[in-house]
Amino acid sequence: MGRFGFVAKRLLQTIPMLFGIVLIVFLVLQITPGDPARQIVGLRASEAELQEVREELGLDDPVLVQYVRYVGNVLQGDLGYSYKSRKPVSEIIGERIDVTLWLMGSGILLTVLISVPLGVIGALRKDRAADHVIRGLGLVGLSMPPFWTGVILLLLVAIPTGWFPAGGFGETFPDKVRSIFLPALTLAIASSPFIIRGLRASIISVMESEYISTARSIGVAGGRLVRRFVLRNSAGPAITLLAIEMGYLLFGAVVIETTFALPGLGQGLVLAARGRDLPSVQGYTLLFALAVVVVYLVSDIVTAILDPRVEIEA
Amino acid sequence: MSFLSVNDVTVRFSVGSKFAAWIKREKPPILTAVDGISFDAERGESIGIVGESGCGKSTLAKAITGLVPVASGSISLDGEELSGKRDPALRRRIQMVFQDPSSSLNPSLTVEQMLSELLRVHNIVPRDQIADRCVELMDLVKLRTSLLEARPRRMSGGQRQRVGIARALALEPDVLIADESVAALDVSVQAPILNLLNSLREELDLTLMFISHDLAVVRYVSDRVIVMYLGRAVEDRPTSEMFEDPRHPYTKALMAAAPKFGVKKAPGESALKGEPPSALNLPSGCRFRPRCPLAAEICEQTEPGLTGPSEVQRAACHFAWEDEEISS
Amino acid sequence: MSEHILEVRDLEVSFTAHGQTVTPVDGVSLSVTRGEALGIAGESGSGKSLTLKSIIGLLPPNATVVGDLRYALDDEEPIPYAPADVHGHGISIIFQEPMTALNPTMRVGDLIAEGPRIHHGLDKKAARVKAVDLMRQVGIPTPERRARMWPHQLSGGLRQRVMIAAALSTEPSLLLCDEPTTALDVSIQDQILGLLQELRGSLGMSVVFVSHDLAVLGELCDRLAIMYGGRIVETGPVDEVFADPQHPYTEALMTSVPSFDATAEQLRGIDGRPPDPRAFPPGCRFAPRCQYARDECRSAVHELRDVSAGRTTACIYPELIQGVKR
Amino acid sequence: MTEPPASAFDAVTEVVEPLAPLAEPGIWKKMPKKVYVGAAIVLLYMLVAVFAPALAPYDPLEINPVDRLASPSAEHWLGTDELGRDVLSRMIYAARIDIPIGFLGALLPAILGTVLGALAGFYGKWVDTVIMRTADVVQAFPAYILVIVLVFALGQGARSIIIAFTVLAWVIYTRIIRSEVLRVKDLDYIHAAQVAGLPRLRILRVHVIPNVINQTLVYLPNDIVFATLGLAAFSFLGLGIPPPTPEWGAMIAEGQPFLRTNWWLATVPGLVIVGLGLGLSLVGEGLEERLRA
Repeated sequence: MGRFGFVAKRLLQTIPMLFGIVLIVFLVLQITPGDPARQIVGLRASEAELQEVREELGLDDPVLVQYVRYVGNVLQGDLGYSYKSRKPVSEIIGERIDVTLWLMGSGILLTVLISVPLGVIGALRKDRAADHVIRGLGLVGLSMPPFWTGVILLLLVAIPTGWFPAGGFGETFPDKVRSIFLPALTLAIASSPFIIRGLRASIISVMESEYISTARSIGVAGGRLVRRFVLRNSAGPAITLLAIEMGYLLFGAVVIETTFALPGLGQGLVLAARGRDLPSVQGYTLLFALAVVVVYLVSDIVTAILDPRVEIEA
Repeated sequence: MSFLSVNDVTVRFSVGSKFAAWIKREKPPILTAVDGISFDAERGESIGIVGESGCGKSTLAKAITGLVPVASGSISLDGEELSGKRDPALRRRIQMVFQDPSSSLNPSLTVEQMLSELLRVHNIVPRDQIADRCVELMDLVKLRTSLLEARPRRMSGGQRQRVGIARALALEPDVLIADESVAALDVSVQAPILNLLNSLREELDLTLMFISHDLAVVRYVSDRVIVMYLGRAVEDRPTSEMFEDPRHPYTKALMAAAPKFGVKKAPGESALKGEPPSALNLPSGCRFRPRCPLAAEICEQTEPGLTGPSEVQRAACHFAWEDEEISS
Repeated sequence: MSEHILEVRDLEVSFTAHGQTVTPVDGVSLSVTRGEALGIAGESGSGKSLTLKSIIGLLPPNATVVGDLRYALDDEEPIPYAPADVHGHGISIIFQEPMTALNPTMRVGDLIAEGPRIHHGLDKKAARVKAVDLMRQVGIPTPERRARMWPHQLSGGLRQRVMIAAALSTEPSLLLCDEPTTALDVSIQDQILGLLQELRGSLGMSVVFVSHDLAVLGELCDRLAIMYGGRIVETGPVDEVFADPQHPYTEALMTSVPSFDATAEQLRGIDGRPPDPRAFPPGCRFAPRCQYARDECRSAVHELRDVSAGRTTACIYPELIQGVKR
Repeated sequence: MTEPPASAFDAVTEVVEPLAPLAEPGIWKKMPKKVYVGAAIVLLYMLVAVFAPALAPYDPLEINPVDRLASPSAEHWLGTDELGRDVLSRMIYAARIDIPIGFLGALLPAILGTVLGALAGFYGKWVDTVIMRTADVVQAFPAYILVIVLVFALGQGARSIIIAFTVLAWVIYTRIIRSEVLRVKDLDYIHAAQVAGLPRLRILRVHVIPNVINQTLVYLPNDIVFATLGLAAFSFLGLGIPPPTPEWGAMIAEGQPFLRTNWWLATVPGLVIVGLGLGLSLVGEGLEERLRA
């Protein structure tokens, strides 16, 4: 049984959650004021045209029927058509996902590059000067709105040096790297304080445990101590932390894409929300929620593999 | 009819994951923590219950106080049946003193708030006498009255344990259950608490159930001792008799294993080999058989009953009373 | 060749927090001869465990240790050492709670193999064989199978045996024991004590055993040191200390636990509580709880004086002690 | 790490440490210095919000086409914006938007989440299942995405934002309080109360809640920071407080196009947010330090 059981249980738990997510996204439609049909056909359309669209979309059916249809469509990958561009939402997402993946990927990379060394230094130099500096910076970092950090980076780095574009996403690979660097750095600055804080606490608690004393007493020291006794025990919490951070990173991406005018999913969501384009808003939201569920799932499975104590009861 | 009567009480817990069992198409494993315990106690009697971790002694205590439900069997006090959902007036009559003084008192409340809450909710004394009664309770457990204003954090382990006793006595119980009540205390402060329990029992004519892993401690406070092993009582005898002449091999082993002053440990020797089997996977016949020096064929086939020359002289071993006539 | 394998002189352990310094170990001196088992008895806050941990340098980083610690390698005279020198070379330690003392994410066989791999340069395979041998030596049944298990899959008694095997893997000549049987059931404690007694004999190890339980110490140890309030208050051979305690605290400790073989007489116990290291009383630290205390005790300077051969006490009026009736 | 890790959904409870009870004598005196420093900063912001009309030199909404994008001067300490409005006055008045919404947006979920967490932990069974599965679903939406969706559905404005924050942020309080209630519920003083036959609601009210409620208090300042940052972010995105009402996030957005010439327009409001956030974080961190049992 053991860990296979844990994975199976975790997968099964995800299913009702997915229905809950789709339900919430669907309910947004129900509580949103205004007539979707009217939005599609425009103000000047006749009552007949309006009725035609209503029937086409099934807006007169009972709510439950609409929900079942919505779930069915989602399961087939059909997220509806944008009110604005009349294109399938899934197609719009396909066009924008590239940028967001770039941003998230490089953002996570920079986050790890910044927070792992600082977290480790903070833990090993606990309550010394370096630790105080890192914690102080973390406190400031937590209070900085990410979009403002972006603005500051534009002001202090992009404008004086001219190395990085103030906005937009490049076509060629070097251009892409140049245009994603500052947004990714912004993302990393916003998310690192959490990771640093969590990693520091996790390493400290491992270093203070008695099994580290045991290891040292039998002469395990230095790199061997870290490799064989510290790392695996603090990796689990660190991975979990990174997974949780993904939720914030996704929101950070929304804000930062807007700051840097990056044509990604986040910007798409903001534009759709401003333009009251309901199917697009639903599509983006659903996708973001799915991403979180998958990331949490993967994180839970990885920590389960790392920790022999995770049996099925966990 | 005895004052406190515990009749064939069994307590079960389902353990492990229901999901795992579901996948394997099995029923979730059931752990029988207390397996058919019976004994009677008279008013003012002091019974010691002794055994190692996992023997079910604490679960038995919780079943008697109503903290865990009883799967089968019955408990009655003074002729009244005690079910799991007993009403407060009945619940009041059996009180408990807990093990860990650091977690057995609500850290938010002063001693006076703690005691007066109970006095008020149960209408033990008229409202205007609550303060006086609190002072009396403090005198009873030999604590300074000034500690009424204190919260647990400011008190020592011994003081907290006395407050725990006062809290139990506030409800004027007939039965007091002390569950490992000195185990977490420093050696030098254990004795006064034991002495206090002894004198309170006499003064208030309490029926005392003292639960401990420590035979010597049990001996000091009990008239009669029940030894438990894996959910069963294996021996139930008057204290002095049992300590002079233990009849069950487990009792003998426990007594031999306890460290004694001036006795050197022989290299590699131990009174009891191996470890207890899992309660989920008991051996056939006598459950002590795999570790028992006397184990014979009959022990594999039949589980010995708790029998003996009298109701309070019982042992669950086929060979316990070989040299005596069993009057049944 | 020196008799002593370990010498501790004027050991002080202190912690400073919020501008206040507390000294829970305050001038402890002790020595251990080859093959000897020394028992250190004391209650919570007596400093016994800190004393033990400072011998092997496993105190938390905010602790300040002052004092002269000497350890004798092979047949040499004891020489000063840094704690890292004895890690894996001569001194090992086992702890009270074997669950927290074992790495939860390391198979127990791998943990025991660490010592041989580091210090004897064994390869993975040879070290594993050695680990299984050690597990067999400490009485773990089916050691091949158990070597591949995780700590959480073992019972408390087996975990403590694993801990002992890991401690023995570096072939120590001094084994420190920090209440290793306190968390165990009586019958398992009995087994572990028997095992330690056996290993002492077969390996010729010296042992320092810390416990709150005098009877446990009596089963294993040759000599006793009684600690109270961060100081040693009495030392002597076990039997002599039990028969004729020379410090009122020792006597009180013995009379406050119910005994097994004597008929029930009223236990005496000790009034008050063990002192708080943040506010030790002046003079003899036991004086406020001592039934024999006189005015001079409250200003007495702490000093261990010889009573007879091999026996010392810090009490200035040992002749007042009535003795233990046992 | 002595226990196996919880699922990422429940990971917040791993860092929850027991705190001193609410009624611990003297605990509210002698706070660490950072609490006083932080509280002073927060108080200053509150005073500015309360006395905004007296402090602001101009009407924050008054448009002055002649004096657009003026640099800082004796008349306009922080210059004027695109529409010639006095930036200092707008910053001062923005405190009347950001501070109440930030506080309410954290306080309401704190109350809701604490109650739900206490119920879930104390009563268990189906109550726990319903509350915690709902929490899982809410948590599956990345941070403030759900807020965007709710504001989309409910319409822009302060009311929608506060409702949206409440719908979103109760989860974390519920998880923290539930895990603490579960811990406390298994302590002997609760068993003692049960053995004494005290009514269940009384046990919850007198013996459980006062010993766990400080968790909410310690987390609250951090959550106010999140709520304030969130509000600023939505306004920055044009989904929060609609113009022309002055709001710090919106002011950053309005100033961004003029970064090359009037850099202070976009940077100074951010500094103001950082200042408030720092003050609150100091209070939170200091409180936790003091209360950690």
